Amino acid sequence: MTLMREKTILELYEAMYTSRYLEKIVTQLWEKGNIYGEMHLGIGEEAIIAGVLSHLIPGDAISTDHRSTPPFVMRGVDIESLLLEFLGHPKGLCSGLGGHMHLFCKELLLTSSGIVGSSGPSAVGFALATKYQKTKNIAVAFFGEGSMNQGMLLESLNLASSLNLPVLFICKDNNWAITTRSNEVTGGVLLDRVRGFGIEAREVDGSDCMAVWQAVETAIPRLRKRNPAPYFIQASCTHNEGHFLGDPLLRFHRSPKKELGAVTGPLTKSVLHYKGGRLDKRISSVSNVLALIAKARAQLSFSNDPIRRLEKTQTHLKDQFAQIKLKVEKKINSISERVLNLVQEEASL
Amino acid sequence: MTLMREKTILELYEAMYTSRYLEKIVTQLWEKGNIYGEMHLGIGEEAIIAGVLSHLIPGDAISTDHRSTPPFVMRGVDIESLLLEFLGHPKGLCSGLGGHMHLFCKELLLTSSGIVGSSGPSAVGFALATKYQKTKNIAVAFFGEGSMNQGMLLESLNLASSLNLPVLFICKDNNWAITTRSNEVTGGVLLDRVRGFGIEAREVDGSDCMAVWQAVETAIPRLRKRNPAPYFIQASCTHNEGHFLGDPLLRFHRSPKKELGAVTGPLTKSVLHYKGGRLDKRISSVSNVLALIAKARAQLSFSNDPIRRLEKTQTHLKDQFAQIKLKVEKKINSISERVLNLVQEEASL
Amino acid sequence: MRKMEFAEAIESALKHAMTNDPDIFLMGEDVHTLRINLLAQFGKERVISTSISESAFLGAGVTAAMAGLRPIIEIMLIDFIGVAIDALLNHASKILTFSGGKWNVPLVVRTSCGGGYGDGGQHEQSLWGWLAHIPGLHVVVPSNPSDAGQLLLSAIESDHPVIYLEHKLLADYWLDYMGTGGRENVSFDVPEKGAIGEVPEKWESLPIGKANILREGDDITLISLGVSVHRCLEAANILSEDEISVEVLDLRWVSPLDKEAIITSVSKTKRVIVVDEDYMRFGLSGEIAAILAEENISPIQFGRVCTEHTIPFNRHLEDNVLPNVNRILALARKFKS
Amino acid sequence: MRKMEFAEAIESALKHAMTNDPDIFLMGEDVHTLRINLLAQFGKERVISTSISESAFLGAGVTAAMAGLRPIIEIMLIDFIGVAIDALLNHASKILTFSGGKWNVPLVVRTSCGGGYGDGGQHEQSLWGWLAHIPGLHVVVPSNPSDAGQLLLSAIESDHPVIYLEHKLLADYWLDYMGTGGRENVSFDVPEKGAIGEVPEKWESLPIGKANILREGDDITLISLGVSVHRCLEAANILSEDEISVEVLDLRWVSPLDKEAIITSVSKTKRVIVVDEDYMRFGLSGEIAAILAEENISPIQFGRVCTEHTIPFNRHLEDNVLPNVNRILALARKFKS
Ligand SMILES: Cc1ncc(C[n+]2csc(CCOP(=O)(O)OP(=O)(O)O)c2C)c(N)n1
Ligand SMILES: Cc1ncc(C[n+]2csc(CCOP(=O)(O)OP(=O)(O)O)c2C)c(N)n1
Ligand SMILES: [Mg+2]
Ligand SMILES: [Mg+2]
Repeated sequence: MTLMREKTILELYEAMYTSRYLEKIVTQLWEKGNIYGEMHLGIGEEAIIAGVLSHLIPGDAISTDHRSTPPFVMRGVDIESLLLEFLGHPKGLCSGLGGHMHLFCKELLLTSSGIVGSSGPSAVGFALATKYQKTKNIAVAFFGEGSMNQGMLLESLNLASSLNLPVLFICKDNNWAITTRSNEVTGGVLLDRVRGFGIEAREVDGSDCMAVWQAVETAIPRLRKRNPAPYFIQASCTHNEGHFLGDPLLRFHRSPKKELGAVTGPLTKSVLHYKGGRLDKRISSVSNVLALIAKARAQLSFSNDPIRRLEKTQTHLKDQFAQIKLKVEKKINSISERVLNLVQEEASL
Repeated sequence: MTLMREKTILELYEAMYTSRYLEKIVTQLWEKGNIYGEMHLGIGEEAIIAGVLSHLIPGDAISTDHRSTPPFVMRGVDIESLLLEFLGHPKGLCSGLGGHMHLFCKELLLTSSGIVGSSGPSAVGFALATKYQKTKNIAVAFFGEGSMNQGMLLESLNLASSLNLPVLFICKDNNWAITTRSNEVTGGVLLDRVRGFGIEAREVDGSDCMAVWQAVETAIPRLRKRNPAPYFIQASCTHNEGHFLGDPLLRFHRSPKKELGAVTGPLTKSVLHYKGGRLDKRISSVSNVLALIAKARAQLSFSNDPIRRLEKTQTHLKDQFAQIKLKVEKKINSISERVLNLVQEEASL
Repeated sequence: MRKMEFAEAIESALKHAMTNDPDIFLMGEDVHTLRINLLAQFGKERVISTSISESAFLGAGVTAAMAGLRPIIEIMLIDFIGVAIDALLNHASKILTFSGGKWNVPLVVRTSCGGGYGDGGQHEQSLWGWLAHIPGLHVVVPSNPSDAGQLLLSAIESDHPVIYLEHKLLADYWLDYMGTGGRENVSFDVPEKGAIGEVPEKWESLPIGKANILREGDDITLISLGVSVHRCLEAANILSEDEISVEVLDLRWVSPLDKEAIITSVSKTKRVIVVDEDYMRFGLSGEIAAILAEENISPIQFGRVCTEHTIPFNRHLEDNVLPNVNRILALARKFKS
Repeated sequence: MRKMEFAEAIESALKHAMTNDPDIFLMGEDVHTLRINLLAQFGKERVISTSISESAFLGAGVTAAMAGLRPIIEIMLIDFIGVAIDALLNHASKILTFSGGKWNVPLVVRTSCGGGYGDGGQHEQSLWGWLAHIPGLHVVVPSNPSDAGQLLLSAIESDHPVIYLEHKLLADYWLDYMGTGGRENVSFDVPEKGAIGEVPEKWESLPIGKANILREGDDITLISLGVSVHRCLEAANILSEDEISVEVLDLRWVSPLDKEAIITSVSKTKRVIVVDEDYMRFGLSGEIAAILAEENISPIQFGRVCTEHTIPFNRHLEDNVLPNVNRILALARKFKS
């Protein structure tokens, strides 16, 4: 096991905190109604992204799923252009045409997609290109455990394995796919499945950025060699905001009274107002759902929040962490102010 | 291990021989130009089909791939209506509209498809219906090993596993997908992959109908119970006729002189006539192909022809086998004569 | 008459159908949440949640239908059909022919469609004309609660595969999920008459392939479906102030298409604008032009207000890429000037 | 000028392109056999055989193109695109827009299409109009050796995703594989001018979106593409004996469609028949009708000879479901009677 340098730990911390703080700003913008549509956050999975990206070099490619903000920020995409994109602004990363689910950055070879499983083929294509061009570059695919039942992702495991491509598959396992517990709809053991495709695979605690970093450190040599092989990491994580901002199950969980009577929240409304059906059955089903919500939409805690966890285990870096926090917040605050001013100015024209 | 009764062995023999003899007639019809399009035979895989179908009861469903003749015949589809269908006749099983790649029989719940991998979802749907209807019926999916890299088939493994459906997946492994050696494009070990989906899986020598029968005998109780589970069998086999009748590689292999100069056989023609490219490279590539053909398109032999193999191991049944042969040949000959007469009569009208 | 919201009407009709026919079941991702009421009433044997495996469970729906059941397979958004369309293209639509007319596939695919809430180009497509290109598929798009309930019954009763598309601006729970997320500071142009309305006391199916004249007029026919019919009605109101009399035809069914209704209306008005949220080229709007041309009905003017490009994320651009009232007005006025 | 067969011309042009541009590579099932000459010349780094995993390798082609390469992804038959079309529908066609116009996808999908040799409904589709419905995709269908080579170069040079469809009746190796299988006692209606013909001494690309007038005439325009243009030419010959003067337009490109050529020709002849092997409804033939109607060109007569149903196996029925000379003649004569 390689010993991690302090510098690396601080870099991981900064990367995670930058993403976290930016997504908090994004949450505010979304809550204020400045961002439209679905907004899927990566809060809770920062350790995975940081731990992986820390090993990347220029020319490596990343294919993400619908939780694209953390990888884009950590890979160095200009934060202002990202925020502007979320607001649909012509000066945004994608001229406001892509939005948060369809972020693309050609210079840094970053893609995202709202189609579950598509980061698999996407990373395979990038890896094929690096092998074709005889570089030492690799491609990373980020996806959730729910995507592991999507055909194109399974196919891409075989393609990467049989063509010996340098794809690093990163499965971010929060055991949820929208409102479905993935283990209830998934047969067998994911790692076995992956090994059945001839791909080396391991598990890691995805809330521990140092553990992720170490796991990727082991994987990298297999990827960056003349005859590369793909590698698969299953990293556990917890999402704080349900599936996306405004997740109805979470809303109901957080303020049942408000949502109960509200015109919004048709899901909970219909559960409670629906006429017909045996009442006992109905009630038991509703309370099942509530139980599910309560158990499921767990909050980030000291043990599963990657940032607080690093703070807790690396107490000797306390002061540096605090400095980083200040620096990051200052930077992002000023960017977000600038962005909001710009948008307001334009709106008043 | 259940001991097989003599009666069962004779039934397996009759089923296999019926299919074999019918496909020989089909070959003649195809060679005479009476059958259009691609014609994929199941010659060489009869032991697998017979061994599986021997365990089926009324109401069980079968989803096949492009090699649908053996399962359809052995399941009891009227041979005359099958032959008429191959000829595109209005009185055929599917009124001449389906043809050999799109055979359907509603009464017996038999489907086929020319789309690789689609027998997976197809069998899952049938199994879902039997579970829904609370019968003890099961559904069988037949497919080749090449199909194991097709997303929808992989997805259907998960669906059958996670929904606990009585699907018997039968992978007929001849290690070829048209002109591709499947092991060169398949990562890992198929059985491991399948087990990674939480499905019990085993291998069997698919040229030994008794071994197949035994394997299915073990699987059946897991399938036909209140809370069923899917089961997967990988059965080896050898095809005699390449991918389909008229397989160009095989044609070249069998009569290189004829095919070399012929206007037909553009593949081999272009290999040899192509101008440009370094000659040595070209020649080495061509001879690679030839080697590939020679090795690959193996003939059925005593050891891998399921029918000859059964004859060899069960010498005490020699006389009964001979009687069966006579009976089958007589029956099919008379049907095929009737069919040909009908077709000729109609043509002369 | 009772009043219902769009999604409520669908659920009410579906409940009615499921009560009467034990062969109907639902299958798809997250249906334990999306159809929680039906789950509560009918149990998980009939409301089956799946993994994210569209090609497998849609393919399974095809044979479940062939085995005698009446499956309703949910594809969350029609955009996602890309991973599973083989089941429709090469199986559901063709098996009746392949079997020599002997084996039907009474499958319903229920799916949400449409844009106007800022979700971008992979989540807001309509694709009904694309689906209808495949011979053997029926495609239906309700525009109001009453039709939504009744047409769902038509789809279920049909012995053919039917794609039933539910527009996200009309179905409150979809809009809440994907658009508002419980916020009170965002709003979308939800057509009221589409989102809520009277429904029959007792659910019954509507005839397959029958369009509906929503407004009669003499000068221009607007042919449309789904949310866009409400844009048409709004435009018609405005145009009536300019003394332009507009007829609005709600197709309801993309396939089978109500040729007769189209021909009758355009023969009268001689001017036609197809307002179609699906992509413009090689789709529904062209098919309508072809039907008219084949029948030798040459409208004095023919125009299209459709989605011409990939739907952009920016809300303003999005609203202009999708058919809107202003685009209809502009074209209609040009026609009558 | 040199003479070549259709498939030979494609291979010759491809060899030319691959020699000049090291970024071009091929990937697909069985390409080590199908493209054995190119494999011999360029090695297996550039001719990559895959497992039967269309959605993965087509999706991979999209990003390989984005990484700066010029992938040619082979989908054996266009019918099989059903399992992989997400890569085209939601990715290849949309990424240029999503990226704000900053990231191109110079992907070529090479695939075979078309019927007329008895392979049935899952193997003989054309689907070009279906593909062209998706904004952002280009679709090209050559009808003879010279076009086949040149248009392949156009597809490769394009910075946009292009689907290149090669008709199985024209490409001898496909017909041998799927139809004749080396038999001398079966034959198909292979149009000679499509299967073999003169090609330029030096391969050069043709302009994108330009149609080609194959025959000039005054009374009726036949708009077509692929194998069907040869049916049109044959019909035109026969009709000339009846003193009906027929113009034949080979579209070459379904998308972008050559509006100008269509308009010019129909403005002259005033009668038009679209002869399209793809499905009739909601496709190319309708789009042509819409273009004419939008431009206020009202042909005296408009007709369609297309594939209306699932293609049946029976050869006789198949020949009548696909566009054929008799169907064209019947409609043309009706038009001029
Ligand atoms: C092909 C497809 N099917 C369904 C969806 C709807 N969908 C969006 S995210 C999601 C769940 C994904 O779960 P997972 O991969 O575990 O990621 P997570 O959201 O948990 O991070 C689903 C079903 C989709 N976008 N694409
Ligand atoms: C989706 C799809 N891709 C490709 C093909 C072309 N194809 C037909 S059979 C075949 C090989 C199948 O191999 P396998 O499953 O091993 O069956 P075998 O022919 O060896 O019995 C291929 C690639 C197809 N029919 N469908
Ligand atoms: Mg998840
Ligand atoms: Mg095989």
